[in-house]
Amino acid sequence: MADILQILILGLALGGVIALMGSGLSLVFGVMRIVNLAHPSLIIAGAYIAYWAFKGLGIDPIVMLPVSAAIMAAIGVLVYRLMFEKETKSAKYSEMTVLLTFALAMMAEGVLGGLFTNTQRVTSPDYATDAFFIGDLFIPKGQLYAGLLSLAIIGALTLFLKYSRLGYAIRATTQNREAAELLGVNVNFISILAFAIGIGLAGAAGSLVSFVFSFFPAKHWEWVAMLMSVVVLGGMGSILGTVVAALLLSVVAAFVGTWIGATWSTMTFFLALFLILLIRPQGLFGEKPEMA
Amino acid sequence: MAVTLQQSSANSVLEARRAHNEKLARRADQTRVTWFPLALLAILLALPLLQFVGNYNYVLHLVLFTASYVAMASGWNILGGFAGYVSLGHSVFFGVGGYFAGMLLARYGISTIITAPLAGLVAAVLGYLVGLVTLKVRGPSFIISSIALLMIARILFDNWEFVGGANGLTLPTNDLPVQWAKLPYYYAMIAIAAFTVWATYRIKHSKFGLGLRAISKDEIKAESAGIDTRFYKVMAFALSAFFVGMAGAVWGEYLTYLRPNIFLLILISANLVLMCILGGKGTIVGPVVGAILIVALNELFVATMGASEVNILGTGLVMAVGLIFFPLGLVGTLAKKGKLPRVLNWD
Amino acid sequence: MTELLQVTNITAGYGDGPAILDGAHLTVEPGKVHCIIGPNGAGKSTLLKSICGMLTIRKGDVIFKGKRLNGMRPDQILREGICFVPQERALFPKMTVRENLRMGGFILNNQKELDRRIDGILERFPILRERADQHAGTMSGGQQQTLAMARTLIIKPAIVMLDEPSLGLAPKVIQEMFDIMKMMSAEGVTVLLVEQNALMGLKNSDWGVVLDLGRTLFEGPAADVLADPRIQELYLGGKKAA
Amino acid sequence: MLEVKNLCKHYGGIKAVDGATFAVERGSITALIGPNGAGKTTAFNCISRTVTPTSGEVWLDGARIDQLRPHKITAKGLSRTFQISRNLSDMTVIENVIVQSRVDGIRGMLRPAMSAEEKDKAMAILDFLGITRIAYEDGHNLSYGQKKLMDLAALLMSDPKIILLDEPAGGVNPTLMEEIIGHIRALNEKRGLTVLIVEHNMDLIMRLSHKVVVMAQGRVICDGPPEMVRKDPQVLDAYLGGVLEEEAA
Amino acid sequence: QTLKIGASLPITGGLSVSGEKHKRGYELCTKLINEAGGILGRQVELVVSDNRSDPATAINQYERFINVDKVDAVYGTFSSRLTFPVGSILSKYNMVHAVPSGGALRIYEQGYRNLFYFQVSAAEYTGKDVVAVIKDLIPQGQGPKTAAIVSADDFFANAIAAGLLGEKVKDPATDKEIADLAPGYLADAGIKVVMQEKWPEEGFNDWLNLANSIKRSGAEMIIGLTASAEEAVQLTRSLKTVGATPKLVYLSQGAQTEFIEGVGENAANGVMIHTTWHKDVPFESTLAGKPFSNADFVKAFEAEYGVEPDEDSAIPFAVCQGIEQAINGAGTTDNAKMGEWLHARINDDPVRTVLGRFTWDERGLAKDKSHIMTQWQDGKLNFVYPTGEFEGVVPFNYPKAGF
Ligand SMILES: Nc1ncnc2c1ncn2[C@@H]1O[C@H](COP(=O)(O)OP(=O)(O)OP(=O)(O)O)[C@@H](O)[C@H]1O
Ligand SMILES: Nc1ncnc2c1ncn2[C@@H]1O[C@H](COP(=O)(O)OP(=O)(O)OP(=O)(O)O)[C@@H](O)[C@H]1O
Ligand SMILES: [Mg+2]
Ligand SMILES: [Mg+2]
Repeated sequence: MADILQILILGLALGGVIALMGSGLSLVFGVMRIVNLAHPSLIIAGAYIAYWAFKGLGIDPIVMLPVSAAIMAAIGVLVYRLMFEKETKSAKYSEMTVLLTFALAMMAEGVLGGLFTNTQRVTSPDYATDAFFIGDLFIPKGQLYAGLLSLAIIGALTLFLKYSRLGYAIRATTQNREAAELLGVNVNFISILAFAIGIGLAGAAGSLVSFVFSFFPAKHWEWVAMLMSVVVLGGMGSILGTVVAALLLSVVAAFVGTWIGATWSTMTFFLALFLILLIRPQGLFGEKPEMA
Repeated sequence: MAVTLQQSSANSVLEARRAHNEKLARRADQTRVTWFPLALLAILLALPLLQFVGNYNYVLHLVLFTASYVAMASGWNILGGFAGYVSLGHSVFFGVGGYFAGMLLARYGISTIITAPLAGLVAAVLGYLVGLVTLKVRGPSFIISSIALLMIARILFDNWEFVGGANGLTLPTNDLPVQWAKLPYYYAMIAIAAFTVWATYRIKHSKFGLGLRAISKDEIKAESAGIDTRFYKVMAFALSAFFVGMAGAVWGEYLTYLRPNIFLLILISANLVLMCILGGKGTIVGPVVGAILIVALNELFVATMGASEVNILGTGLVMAVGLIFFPLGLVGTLAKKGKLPRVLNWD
Repeated sequence: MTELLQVTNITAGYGDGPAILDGAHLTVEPGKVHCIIGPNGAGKSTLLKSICGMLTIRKGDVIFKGKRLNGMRPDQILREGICFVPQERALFPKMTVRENLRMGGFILNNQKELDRRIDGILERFPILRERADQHAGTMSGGQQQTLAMARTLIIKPAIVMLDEPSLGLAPKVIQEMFDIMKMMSAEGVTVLLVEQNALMGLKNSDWGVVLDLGRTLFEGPAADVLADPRIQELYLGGKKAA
Repeated sequence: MLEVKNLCKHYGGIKAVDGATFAVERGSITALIGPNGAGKTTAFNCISRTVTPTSGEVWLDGARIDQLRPHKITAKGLSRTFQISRNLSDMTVIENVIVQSRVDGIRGMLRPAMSAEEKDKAMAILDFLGITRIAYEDGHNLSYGQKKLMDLAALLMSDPKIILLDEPAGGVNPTLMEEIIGHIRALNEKRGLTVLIVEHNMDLIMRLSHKVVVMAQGRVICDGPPEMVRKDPQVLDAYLGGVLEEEAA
Repeated sequence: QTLKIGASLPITGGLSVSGEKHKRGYELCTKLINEAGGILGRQVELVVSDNRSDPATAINQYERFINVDKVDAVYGTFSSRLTFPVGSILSKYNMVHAVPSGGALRIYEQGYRNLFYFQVSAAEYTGKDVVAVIKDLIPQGQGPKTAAIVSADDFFANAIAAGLLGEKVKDPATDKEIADLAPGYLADAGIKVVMQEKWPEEGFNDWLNLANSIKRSGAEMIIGLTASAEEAVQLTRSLKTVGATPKLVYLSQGAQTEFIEGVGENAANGVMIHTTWHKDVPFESTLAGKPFSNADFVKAFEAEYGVEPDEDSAIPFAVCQGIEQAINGAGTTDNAKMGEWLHARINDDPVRTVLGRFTWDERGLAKDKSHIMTQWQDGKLNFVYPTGEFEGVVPFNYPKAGF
C-alpha cells in the first residue's frame, strides 16, 4: 500500500513539471496554431539562464524564474519578427510553422552548444535533492515546488486568456486574423505578444526544470516527443487537458516503470497517444472537429 | 479603354468583358521534359567507370547516399506531398525494411538486393496498419502521432533481443575487392531511386494522385466528391512506406550494420521532410533537388567546418532561410514565378 | 457635392498577380445608402478590401474626410471610422456569439457601455439571444450572416461597408436587414453595400454603382440604375424583366 | 427516389433537425425552404452523411444510405454542393471540377488524372457558366460567386442522378442565374435529373420547383406545390414576412 | 609533406561530453608530437570530424578520410555503438583500428585482425576487478550480501552487466554463442542480485522512481551501469533524494569532473568507479621517442586546457601514442605493416602509453591488464585499487555513509 502511494506521489510530482513544460507548447498551439517543436530547446535555453545565474551569481533558480521568463520572452519577440511574421499570410501556415520551429530547434541547439558546450548541467539548490519524509513515504521537495509553481502559473495564464481584453484579442486573432484586424485589433502586435508569452513560459519552465532534470543543448530531442504526446492526449490547444494528461500519464508511467520495467515507462506516453487516437482522436479535452 | 455605360450598348460591354477576361486568364502549365531525367540516369549508370582511372569510392558513396535519400524523399512525397500528411516517423519503415532484409541476409545469406521488394512490402503492410489508426487525425496531431510511432518502434527494437536489441548486429561483408565492393549497392540504390521517381510521377498523374491532392486540401469535400478518402490515404501511406522500406533494405547491407539508432532516428525523417519542402513538396523533381541539396550542404558543412555546433546551427539556418524565402520549395517557388528552368519540370 | 469618401482611379490586385481593379472610382456621400452591383468576379469585393486596407493599392487614392488612407492598416482605418464586413468568414468560429459581439466593440474602451450595447443588440435580434452561448462556427449560414451584420451596430462608424449582407438570409430577415440599414443611415451612418440581390439592393438605396471589368461603368441615383434597360439586361437578370 | 424518414440531428440541447420526414420524387425539382436555422443545411449534411444523424433513416432508390460513408453515397449518384463553398486551393479550377468525376475501383484510380475527354467536358461546363477565364486559376483565388459557380460545375461533371444544391443562387449575379436556372431545368427535363434545392430566393423557387418542402425548427411544417405553399399562413408568418404583399403590390 | 590522421568523434549529440574530451586528447598528443618534430620527420595534421553521435555519419566520415582526405592513419571513435559499425569499414580498407572506447566482446569476435583496444579488457570482464575490490579491501563477512543492478540499455553497460550476472554473449545475426560467462562475478562472490532493471538509451526521465525501487529492494550494494556521466549524475542525485542507504555504490561512469559538479561532494563520497586511467598512477610512457610520464601528461594537459584531464582524454592520448609508435616502429605508414608491428609487441617490448604498457592478443584485446578502481573521497577522485602495484593508493572507504 505504501508502495502504491509512494509511486503515485512520485508520478504526480513529475507530472507537475511536465505539465508546465507541455502547457507552453499547448498555449502556443492554442492561441497561435504553431506547433512549436522548438519549445523543448527553448526550455533548455531558459534552464541555462537559471544555471548561469545559479553558478555565477548564486541566485536560486526559483527566484530567477521571472527573469528567465522575461529574457526568453524578449527572445521570443525577436524570433517571431525574424521567422514567423511573414508566414501569417501563408495558406500553409500551420505546416510551415512546424517546419520553421524545427529549424529553430536546431538553431537553438547550435547556439546553446556554442555558448555552453555540450556538457550536461544541473542547478543544485539544496531542495533539489531533498525530500519531506512522512513516515515511510517521501515527497521530493524540488519536484513538489516546481509542480506547485507550475500549476499556479498555468492557472494565472488561463484566467488571463479567458477574461482580459488582450486575451480576447489573442484568441480572436488566432481564429480569424482578417476579421480581428477589421475589428481594430493590431494583429501583428497581438501575435508577437502571444508568441512572447509562450516562449516566456518556456523560460519559466526552464528555470524549474534546471533543478529537476539535467540538461544539455541536444537534450531537447528526448523531450519533444514526450511533451507532444501529452499535448495531443490532452487535446491540442487545451491547457487544462495538457495538465490532466501530464499528471495522468506520469502516474501511469511511474507504475509501469516500477512494475513492468523502466524501459517501458517512456513507452506509456506513446502508447497512450495511439490509444487515444483510436478511441477519441480529438484528445481528452479537445473539441470534436466540426465536419461541414 | 473608356467604356462607360452611358455611351455604349450592352453588346459592346459583353465584348469588352470577353477581352478583359482574355487578358486576366491564366494559361495552362508549360510542358515537361523527359530527356533530362533519363540523361541524368544514364550518366549515373556510367559513373562507376571512374573506378578504372582511380579510387572514386567516396564519390560513389555520395551518389549512393543521395540516391537512397531520393528514393526515400520521393516515397515520403506520396504521403506528405500529395496527400498532405506530414510524417516525421518515416524512418520506421527505413528500419523495418533494413531489419527485415538484413535478418534474411544474416540467417539465410540472401542478398538484400534480391529481398528489397519483399522488405518494401513488409514496410507497406506495416504502413497500412499504422495508417488505419493514425490517419484518423490531421495536421499537428498526425505529425505527433508519427513521432510517437517512431518512439515506439525505437523502444521495441531496442528491446527485441532476436535482432540484437539496442546493440544491433553486424552483417557479413561481400568479398569483392575494395574498388568494386560498392557497385552492387550502388546500382541497386540507383535503380530503386529511379523506380521511385517514376512511380511518383505515375501516381501524381493518375486519378489516385488527383484524389490525394484533393484530400490534402479538404477531406470532407474530397469525400463528398466520391473519393474513398480512407482507402486513398492508407494506400498512400503504404506506398510511401514501401519505397522507404526498399531503400532501408539495401542501406542495411551496404552499411553492414543494423542498429536501432542508425535507422530509427527522427533526424532521418526530418531530412526527408526537409528535402521535400526545400525542393518542392508535391512536385516530382522537388525531392530529387532537395536530396541533392541537403546532402551537398551537409558535405559542405562537414568539409569546411568539420565539426560541432556550427553544423547544427548551419543546417537549422539553411532550413529556416529556405522556408522563409522559398515557401513552396525551390521548384515550387520558381515555378510559381515562371522562372523554373525547363529541365527541372518533370511533372 | 460634399463627399465623405472619394476613391479615384485605383488599381489593385492580389499579391503580385494581375491588376483586378483598374480604374475604379467611387464617390460616397454622407448619410446615404450606396449600392454596388456587377457580375461575379468584377472586383466589387476587391474594391471594398482595397478601401479598408486589406489590399495594397497600386495606383490611385482613397480619400476619407480629406485624409489619404492608402497604406494604412485595417485596424487603423477602422479607428478612422470605416467599418467593413467581408463577404465570407467574418466571425470567430470558436468564440461564442456573445464573445463575437464583444470583439465587435474591441475599439471601445468603456466596458460598461460595451456590455450595455451588446445587451441591446441581443434584444433586437432574438435569434442571437437564443444562441448567445453557442459557438459562432456552429451556427447556420443565415445566423452567421445576421451576427456579422449585428456586430457592426456596436460601434457607430462613419461608414459601414457591407459585402452582400443579404446573402443566405430568409426573405423576412432580408427585409428587416434593409430596414436596419435605412435606420442606420437615418442616424447618420453612411452605408456602402455590394449586392447580388440587385433589385432588392437598389430599391433600398439612394445611389447605385455598376462595377464591371475592374472599373466603374456607371454611377448615378439608384432609380436611374434600375431604369436603365442595358443594366437590366446585363446585371439584373433582364430577360425576365423585359 | 429520395426518402427522409424521421431524421434527427441533435447537438447537445440544440435540435438542428428534429424528426423531419419528406420525399423527393424521381425526376422532380423539389425545393427545401425555411427560416434561418431551420435545419436545411443540417438535413443535407445528414443525407450526404457529412454528419452522422442522431436517428432516422434516409433511403435512396429503395436502399438505405444513412449508414454508408459519403463517397459511397456519391457513387450511388447523389452529389451535393455546400452552402459555404469548399474549394481546393493549390489546385486549378479545372482540377477542382475534374476531381468530381467518377472513379471506379483500383483500376479507375490508376487512370490518367485528366483524360482529354474529361478536359473537354470540363471546359464546356466552365464555358457555359462563363468562367473559362479562371480555368487555370487556383481554386482559392476566386470571388464568392465564382466559387459557387465552380461548385456547380464540379457537380455537373459527375453525371449524378440526383443533386442537392445548398443556396446555389446566393451571391450569383441575377443575369447569370437566369441561365443557370434554364440549364438545370433542361437537365431535369431531358435527362431526368432529380434536384433538391435549398434557396431563399422565392422568385427562383416559384419558377423552378415542382414541389416545396418547408422546414422550421428542425421539422417539416408544410409540403406541397409551390403555389399552395406560398399561401400557407404558417409559411408566410415564419418565413416570408411581409415580402409577398409587397411583391404583389 | 604532412602526415594526415583522421578521427571522427561525437562532438555533438548524445555522446558529445566524452567526444569533446577525446578530441582534446588527440589534439594535445598531436601538438606535442609536432613540437618534438613529428613522425618520421613529417608534421602531423589531425583531421577531426563531428559525427553527431550517429553511426552512419561516422562510417561516412572514415570513408571520407580514406578516399578523399587520403589520410595515412586513423584514430578510433568514442563508444561501442560507434566503434562497432566503424570497425567493419576500417577492416575492409585494412586500416589499423586503434580503439579508444568500444569494449564489447562482440566487436572483437568478428574475426577482424586490425583492431587494437586501448583499454584494459572487454567490458564483459570488468566485473572481475569490482569483485576483487570487495574480496580484497573489505573485511571478511562485512561485504555486501545483496546487490541491485541497474543499467542503461547500452552496448557497454549491457556488456558489464552480462559479466556480472553470468549471461551468455551471442551474436544475434547468426545466433552463435560467443562466450558463456556463467556463473557471473557476483554469484562468484556470493552476492545475491535482489533487483535488476534497465532503462532505455534515450528519453528516460523517471529517475526518482527507479531510485525508489532500488531503495525498496533493500540491496546493500548498488551497481549503476550508466552509459554516460550524465546518467551517473541523475542516478546519484535521485538516490540521494529518496534517501537510499547502501553500503557500497559502484558506477561504471562518473570519474569525470561533471559528476562531482552535478551531485555534490556528499553524495559522491564513497562512490566507486572503475577506470583505465588515473592521474596519480605513475605510468611511464614514451612520446616522440622520449620518456613521457603520466604526470607529464597531466601537466601538459592542464597547461593547454586549464583543467585536469580525465579518463576520456587520457585514453585517446594513449591511442595517439600507439599509432605514433606503430608508424615509427614499422618505419612506414603502410597500415598492414603497422598492424604487424603492433601484433608483434611482447611484454618486454610493449607499446608504452600514459595508460601503461600494451600488448594485444589475436582479437585485439589487451593482455594482462587490470582496471584501476577509484573512489570519490571528499570531492577528490582517489585511486584505491590495485594495492601494492603502484604508489599513491589511498585507503578504501567502507561502508558508504548515506548520500
Ligand atoms: N484571394 C485572391 N487571390 C487572387 N485573386 C483573387 C482573389 N480573390 C479574388 N480574386 C480575383 O479577383 C477577381 C475579382 O474578385 P472579387 O472578389 O472582387 O469579385 P466580386 O466582384 O466581389 O465577385 P462576387 O460577386 O462573385 O463576389 C476575381 O476574378 C478573382 O479571380
Ligand atoms: N455543430 C453544431 N453545433 C451546434 N448547433 C449547430 C451545429 N450545426 C448547426 N447547429 C444549429 O442547428 C440549426 C440548424 O442549422 P442549419 O445550418 O441546418 O440551418 P439552415 O436551415 O441551413 O439555415 P440557413 O438558411 O441560415 O442556412 C441552427 O440553429 C444551428 O445553430
Ligand atoms: Mg464579392
Ligand atoms: Mg444553411
